Amino acid sequence: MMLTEEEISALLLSLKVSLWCVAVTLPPGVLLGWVLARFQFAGKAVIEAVLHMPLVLPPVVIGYVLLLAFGANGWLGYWLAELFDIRVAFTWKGAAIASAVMGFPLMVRAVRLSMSLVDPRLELAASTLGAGRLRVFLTITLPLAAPGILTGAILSFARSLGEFGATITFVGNIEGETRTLPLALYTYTQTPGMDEPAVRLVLISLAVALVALVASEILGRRAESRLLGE
Amino acid sequence: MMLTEEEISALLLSLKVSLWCVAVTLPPGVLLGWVLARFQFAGKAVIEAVLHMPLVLPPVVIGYVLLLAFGANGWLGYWLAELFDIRVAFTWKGAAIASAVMGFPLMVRAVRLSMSLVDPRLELAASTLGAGRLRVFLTITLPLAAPGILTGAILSFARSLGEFGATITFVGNIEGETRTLPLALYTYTQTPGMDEPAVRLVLISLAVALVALVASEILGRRAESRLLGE
Amino acid sequence: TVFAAASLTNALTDLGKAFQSQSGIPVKFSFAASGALAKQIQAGAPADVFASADSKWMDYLYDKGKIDADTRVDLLGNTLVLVAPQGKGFKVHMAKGFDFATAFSGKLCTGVVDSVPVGIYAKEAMTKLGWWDSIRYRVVGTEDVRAALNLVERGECGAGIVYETDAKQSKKVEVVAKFPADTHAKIVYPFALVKQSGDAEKFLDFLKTKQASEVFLMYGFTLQPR
Amino acid sequence: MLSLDVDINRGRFRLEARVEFEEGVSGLFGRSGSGKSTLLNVIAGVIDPDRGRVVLDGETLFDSEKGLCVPSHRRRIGFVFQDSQLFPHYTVKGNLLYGWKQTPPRERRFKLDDVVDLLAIGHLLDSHPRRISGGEKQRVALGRALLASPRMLLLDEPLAALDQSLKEQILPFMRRVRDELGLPMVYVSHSLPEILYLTDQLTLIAGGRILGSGPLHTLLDAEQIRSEDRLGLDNSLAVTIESHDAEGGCTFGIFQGRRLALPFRSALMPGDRVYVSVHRTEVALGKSFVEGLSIQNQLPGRIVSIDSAGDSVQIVADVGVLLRAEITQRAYRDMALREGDAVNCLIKATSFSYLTLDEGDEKAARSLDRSVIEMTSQVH
Amino acid sequence: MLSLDVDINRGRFRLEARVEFEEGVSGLFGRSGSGKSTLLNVIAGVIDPDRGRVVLDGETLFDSEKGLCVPSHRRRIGFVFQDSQLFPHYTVKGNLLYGWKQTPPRERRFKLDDVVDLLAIGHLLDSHPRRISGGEKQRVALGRALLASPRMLLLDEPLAALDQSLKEQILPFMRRVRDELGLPMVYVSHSLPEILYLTDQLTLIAGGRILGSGPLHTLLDAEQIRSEDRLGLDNSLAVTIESHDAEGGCTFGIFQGRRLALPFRSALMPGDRVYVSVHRTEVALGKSFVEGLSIQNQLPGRIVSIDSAGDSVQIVADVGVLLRAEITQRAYRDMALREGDAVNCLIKATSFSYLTLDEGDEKAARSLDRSVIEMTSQVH
Ligand SMILES: Nc1ncnc2c1ncn2[C@@H]1O[C@H](COP(=O)(O)OP(=O)(O)OP(=O)(O)O)[C@@H](O)[C@H]1O
Ligand SMILES: Nc1ncnc2c1ncn2[C@@H]1O[C@H](COP(=O)(O)OP(=O)(O)OP(=O)(O)O)[C@@H](O)[C@H]1O
Ligand SMILES: [Mg+2]
Ligand SMILES: [Mg+2]
Repeated sequence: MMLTEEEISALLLSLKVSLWCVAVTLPPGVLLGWVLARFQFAGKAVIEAVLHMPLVLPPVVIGYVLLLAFGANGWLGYWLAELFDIRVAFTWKGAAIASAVMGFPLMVRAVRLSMSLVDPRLELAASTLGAGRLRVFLTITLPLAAPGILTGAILSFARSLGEFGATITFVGNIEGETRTLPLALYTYTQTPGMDEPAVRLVLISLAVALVALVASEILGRRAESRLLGE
Repeated sequence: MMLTEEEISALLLSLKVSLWCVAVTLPPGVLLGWVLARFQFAGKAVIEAVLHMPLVLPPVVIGYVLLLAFGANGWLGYWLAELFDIRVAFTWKGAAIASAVMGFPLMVRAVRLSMSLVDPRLELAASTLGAGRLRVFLTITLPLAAPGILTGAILSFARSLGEFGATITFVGNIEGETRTLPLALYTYTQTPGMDEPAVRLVLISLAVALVALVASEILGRRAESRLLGE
Repeated sequence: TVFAAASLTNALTDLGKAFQSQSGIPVKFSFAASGALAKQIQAGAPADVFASADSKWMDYLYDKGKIDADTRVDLLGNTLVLVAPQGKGFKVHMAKGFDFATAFSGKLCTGVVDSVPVGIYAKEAMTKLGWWDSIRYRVVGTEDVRAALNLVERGECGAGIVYETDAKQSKKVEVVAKFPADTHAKIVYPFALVKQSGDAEKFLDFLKTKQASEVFLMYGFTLQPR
Repeated sequence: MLSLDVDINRGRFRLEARVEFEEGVSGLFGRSGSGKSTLLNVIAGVIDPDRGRVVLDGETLFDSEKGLCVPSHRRRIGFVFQDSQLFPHYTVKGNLLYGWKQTPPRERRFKLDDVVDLLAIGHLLDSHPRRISGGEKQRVALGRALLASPRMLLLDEPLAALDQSLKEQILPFMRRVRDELGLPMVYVSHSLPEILYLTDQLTLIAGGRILGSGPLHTLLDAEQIRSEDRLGLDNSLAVTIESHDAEGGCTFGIFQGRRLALPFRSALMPGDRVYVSVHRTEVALGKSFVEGLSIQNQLPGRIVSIDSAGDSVQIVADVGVLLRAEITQRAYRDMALREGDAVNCLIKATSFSYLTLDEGDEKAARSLDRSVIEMTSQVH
Repeated sequence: MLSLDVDINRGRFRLEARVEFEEGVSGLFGRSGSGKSTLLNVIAGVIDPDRGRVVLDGETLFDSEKGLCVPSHRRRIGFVFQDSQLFPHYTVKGNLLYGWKQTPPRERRFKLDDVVDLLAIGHLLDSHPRRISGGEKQRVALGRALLASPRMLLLDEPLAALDQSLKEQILPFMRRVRDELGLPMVYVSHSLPEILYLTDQLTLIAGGRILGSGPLHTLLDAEQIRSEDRLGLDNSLAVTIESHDAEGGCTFGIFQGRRLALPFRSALMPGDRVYVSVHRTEVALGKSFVEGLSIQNQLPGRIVSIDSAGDSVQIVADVGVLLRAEITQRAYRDMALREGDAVNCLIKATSFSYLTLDEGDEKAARSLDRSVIEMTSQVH
């Protein structure tokens, strides 16, 4: 199956966006997952609610909210543009942000789940061996939560591959810039008789997902075997 | 804040759909999560890929696929209608199916994650006490994976609350039948000057999510405290 | 059940209520993108009336034999306009050779130019006017007209191409110019019965009444001469 | 009763076990890492061997050739894991009752209350397994296995984390279980006295191989067992019970035609053959028979070897068997002992420990326990 | 050195501990569930008490009034957990080196190779902690704590899962650590001999309260300690070392003006005051002084009480202190002993165990170990 130029461009863009999305959400996702797993504090419910917003609200609404925040007139957008000269609206960066926001709750929940299952006594054991908080986190908590982090990453990656609503609302469908696989796919589905190229795009998406899944499976089995021995 | 009749209808519908969605996906989700966590077999990657399809492909595509399968001419739809006289297309049942499909990968991954972290030695211990496979699963594996099942349920619930693309494509946007909160929200956004009711719907969604999250948090803390002791 | 393009939401909702109170026949609507609706009908949806935002999806169903061709009627029309954020209007000359690309700064918002009707019309018009190549990579495709309009309202885009109906409803945009009718295919909203049913036919007839026309006009649609 | 012939590879470690466990209690004894837990795991069906057969009471539980493997839950073999493996989502009571609930009522052989009392865990019933002490965990694990009323019990160092008085409470109970229910057990412990309290049937394991199996004395006599793998027991005598002197607190036995005063054990019947052992430091030497001593046994013999290494002198005297005595250099010098000299070996009746233990009344069991615990001295 | 005054509530259980641990090794002894592990947790900073103070070497580690709490990683207190708590995602080697890597090189006091050799875990270095045996885990946990070069070591039943020969290998090493590095330790064990091998400073705990603390003999004399909470030790004598008889394998001590032959211990200096104990079953009685025996010590005294309960007779003789002897009913009858009678208490030199142990050479330590292990018999 030869890919057309358009398909290649959408594929590459999707990959770029998805990988960035995972890369960008990983650190804060892990941190927040840890905080939510380990601490009880006032206002936790509010954080939770905000965190789950991208799931609970339709993607278009999230895209709109992003637009309000990151648009040229949005305070975050203004601030980014002023300070770093980064423009996210209508660029692939914006698409990455949209994906990141949509995938974030998945990432956090997965991380949180596995962090909450890490035995705190192992962390205490590490601290009696002289490891400070950060070191305990990096050498004990994090590796023990690896399966969850991996799950979070793959969920966020997959979600990002399929992200449509927030992306199109936030950054639109600009050829070569923000037309990711789902956006390209959308175009086809909205045109009568374009079923064949649509199916091709579906297959491409699935192929990407398959590769990612197999990779994560291998990593995951390695992580698990580290935990359980061989 | 008084709710209008329309809002109440959308809210109730959304709740019905979401709760059904969780109820329907829970058993197969738990089962599949367990299978994926515990067994290695040929074709696992294929199952994984299919499982993640709803994440990887844009919701509209999934909705379309569902339409093809469950529509009056679809084989599944035909079969359901013939055998059980159940019609899902363009009914709230269809909306529940759409949500269920979209939330399924989240459910399965969460369950799988926590199942893979259940210590198999405890299962073995149970079996030396005379518990058969099923009993071990029900009394050991399942309760120990409770945090993951809960996470899966809440993710699937939240995803269902926000499901838009697959639903509108599969079952349309029919007031009182399939117009869930996100679809009602969409309807408003299609109407100029309806920002205020749209915001009200957003708030309603968030309120529902908050209640669900707080409930899950309480359940989750109880589950965790059962595992870790108080 | 009436399957109607999302852009008809408010007009049809009002008319549905009016019809229901007059005839006592309940009307249900399903508003979504025309394409989605067409595919649903194709898949056997329980639709009685289909109101599409363009001819293409009506043709699609016609080809598949899913509509009652005799009842098809282009009930409404619309006009394509160029808008800009309120107070950010610019001069434009609707003619070949006009350097459209430098006339405004920022992006141009419209529906996705390959699929969303408004985008298709916009692309056609700009191509006719010879503007397309220079503007192509500044075009932001949106899911529907409302999203495009919204972007212009918020000043994210320097300009937008939308329907007049929508532009009229917004106080935050100003219409810079109307595209001449000859720059693009006629913008029509074809209606048709999906299957024969007395009640549906009555509703379709009701939409053709003067009372209905007034409502359509109020929401900014133009009436297609019949 | 239970016969094993299994091979299993676990990474570096290879278990090749061919052994028969007889009815009753079998002790499994070996160094750390020798494969004791692995062997129990195989018996319980928790891990499957790579090759071989496991047959319990004529029922084949595992047979690699026939591709047969009875799953562990149908083996009804109770297992007290070394690391207790309590279920964290049940309370202590829930753990105790886990197997109990799955046992048909008529097959239940223990009552919750009894087991709880015995193990002194009544105050813990509602506690969470993560919130109890190490020794408490071990007790709950033992109770849980018992309450499942298994047809066989595998005990992997079940009392290692317990204090002496708890051991003294639980061991006699285990003996009652052995006798009254006839429950076969395989008992792993690093404490030989603990094992010997329950049985003299021992299996020695080292490096994944069975060195020997059988009554203690056959192991002691077995030549192929290297001394480092020996139990460190010396001076064990085969004695035939002659009579009792209940008031005198003595049981008399005949050893090589000579009468020995032994600790009183009413359960022994005249004619019974038992093994008694005495530690070498508790053997004193006299030049000739001495009157007016509380020491009841004076065994005449002849010195066969003298090894004066270090502070103490190891003297082996032939009194029918070879008896080892350890005395100080000074005593050795004072007495001017020489190989071939005639000596009297002085042994207090209470210095003897029975290796073959039989049921006695509670009181006897207690004091027996004492004598068993004394035997620690002979293990090293 | 380490002073604690803490209260902590853990559900049903309440620990109220006020205790000072002196320099060197302190033994912590108490029944299962008495609060030993909890106390160690408080010292290590793994759990915080509800109230109180913990002061180590003048440094306040915890003070509820001042709101002060030094986090555990800055206390540098090594902790060998009862359930080892190995990191499952590191190999054995990774576990061993975890603390080591975080120790500045100049502060490191152990070498990996040495510790690995000592603990005989060389073949396990690349193994996964879940795939090693129970005793192997315990050894790795001990090694890990040592390699972190702590300034104090808390040991929670560190040798419970080990066989005798490993104990005999590790205990002398722990003693070297104590002496050469002067590393203070709190040592929990249910085996008193194990503790006494390292120290005679004991702390008794029961039901979350400290019953007493100090050298063993002060605990033995303390009247407020109920007998069930006593260590079960009897017959301990305070002896002043007089001289050595190296060839004779004896050390002589003066007890109440009388010369006693004791096991040889070269490290003891004339003038040292030590405690020796002898188990009551190893005390024989004679009517008068007997010649020609390998038994070196004959202490004349007078019978103060006779208790003939069961098979054996407990006789207490006053030889300066009260000495308990256990003899059979028969011996008792034969000798016709009566309260007030004069008796000679016969005790082999090798029957004495030192309660206060000092460093000796490796060999001595070994044999000491033996004598220490013998003491198990005195604990119950
Ligand atoms: N799950 C496992 N996988 C691979 N090797 C293992 C596993 N468990 C234990 N071993 C190795 O097998 C050998 C025997 O282990 P086993 O647990 O049977 O010893 P053990 O006799 O019970 O020792 P201990 O007295 O210390 O408990 C050890 O060398 C150990 O390292
Ligand atoms: N995490 C905990 N939360 C609440 N109570 C606990 C916890 N851990 C232990 N306990 C209880 O506190 C008491 C003391 O426990 P601790 O572990 O200190 O005993 P221990 O002296 O170490 O006993 P062992 O010799 O059995 O290890 C026990 O009754 C136990 O049930
Ligand atoms: Mg073991
Ligand atoms: Mg403890």
